Amino acid sequence: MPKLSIQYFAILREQRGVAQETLTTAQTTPEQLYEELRSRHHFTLPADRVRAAVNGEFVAPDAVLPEGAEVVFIPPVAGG
Amino acid sequence: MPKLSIQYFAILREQRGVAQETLTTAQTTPEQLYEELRSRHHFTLPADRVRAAVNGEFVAPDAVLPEGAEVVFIPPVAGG
Amino acid sequence: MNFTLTSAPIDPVALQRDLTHSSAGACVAFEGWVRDHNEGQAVLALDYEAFVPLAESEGSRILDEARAKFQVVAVAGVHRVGALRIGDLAVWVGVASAHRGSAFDACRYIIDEAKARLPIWKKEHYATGASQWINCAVRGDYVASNEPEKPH
Amino acid sequence: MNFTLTSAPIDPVALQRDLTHSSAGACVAFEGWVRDHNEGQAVLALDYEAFVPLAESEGSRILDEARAKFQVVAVAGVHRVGALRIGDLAVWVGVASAHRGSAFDACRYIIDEAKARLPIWKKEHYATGASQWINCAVRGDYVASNEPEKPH
Repeated sequence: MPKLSIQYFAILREQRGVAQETLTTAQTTPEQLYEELRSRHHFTLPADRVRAAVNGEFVAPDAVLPEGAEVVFIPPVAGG
Repeated sequence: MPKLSIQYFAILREQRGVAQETLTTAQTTPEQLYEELRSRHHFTLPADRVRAAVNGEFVAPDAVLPEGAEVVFIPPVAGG
Repeated sequence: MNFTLTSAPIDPVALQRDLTHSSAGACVAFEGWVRDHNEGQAVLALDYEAFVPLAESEGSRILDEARAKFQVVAVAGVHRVGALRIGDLAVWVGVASAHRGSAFDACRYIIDEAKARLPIWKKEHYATGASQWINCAVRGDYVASNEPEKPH
Repeated sequence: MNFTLTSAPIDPVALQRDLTHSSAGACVAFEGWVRDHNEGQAVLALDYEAFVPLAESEGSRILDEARAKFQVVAVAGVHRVGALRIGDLAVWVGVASAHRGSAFDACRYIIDEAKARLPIWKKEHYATGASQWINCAVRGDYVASNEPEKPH
């Protein structure tokens, strides 16, 4: 199972209670991983409103997470 | 015949050789007055490319020139 | 030039000076200021938070797009992060070009794309005492948190 | 605020400061700089001449039109006159508004109208030694004066 580093920002950081964590997961895509974390930490944002970045670049929700990936979930941006 | 004050700017000032003059004229509209001055001073700009202002406001070419009017002929502006 | 993020106050005079070029006849600059209201609510202060490396790389990509789409001489952009107060300069975009049409168009393109694409989040603090992350509310938040709901 | 003409250097920082308001979230500023070329010719310097009272009243009328057409908080404009060199700031227009769309639109409206309507004339001095009043050439000028003809 891949070991990943995850950074949280904004509403996700507040709801998770930490800005960063490392974990080992059976999930292989950002979308699956978000659903796992969402149910564990009661994130209010549904998966379809969160984008993912891996190793500093935006990726598709069904991209494969590489070993050691630095994953960031991107809540809706400020816009305006 | 009305006595008028005329101010010249830019290419008209250079072609007239003075920035301001007063004169008495039989012409009753800015357009007629410009034609008189144009033929006297060899202005290159035709009347249809010059607008007129009287007493600080744009006026139509066939407006009546009041006694003592301060007349300014406006060459094409810089635009751009 | 690159798009940068900063926690220090933005200096628009220095930024604009860097756009100057003898072939440039037009410069358009956009400034986003923290204003005292949003959607009918009195706002007291803001926090901006960003995923900095991706915001800077995506912002620089937007500048590259503007250079490709419009005839410009120079482009630049900066977004501030951290705790801001009413009137503070939150984001600055500047474009210099030979003629003004492309300067207006490129400046607007950059700020529109930056607002839509950069991973930057804004938390508003209201006069009511409530606060919220903009665009992150979901149905039911009002009941759950007693914070004002934001329509989408 | 009014549209003004000045023979002294324009101070854009002070002008923009005067636009600030706690309800304004966007500010768009346009600067027109003297550039080193026009229609393929190398330009060394410019003279701007204006019929000042009418330029100021017409400019202020344009600002009033912008206030009526667009949702803005503050607008201002200044045009310089006299002898200018490459890189000098010739004209400045600034708009503050709650949202950026109206700030961009109003700023562009004001500068477009100002360029078309204000009684301000520009004489360009070229690297060739020639000079001409812009937009004032007529058919036959080239032969008559040996100055470059400007197409219309």
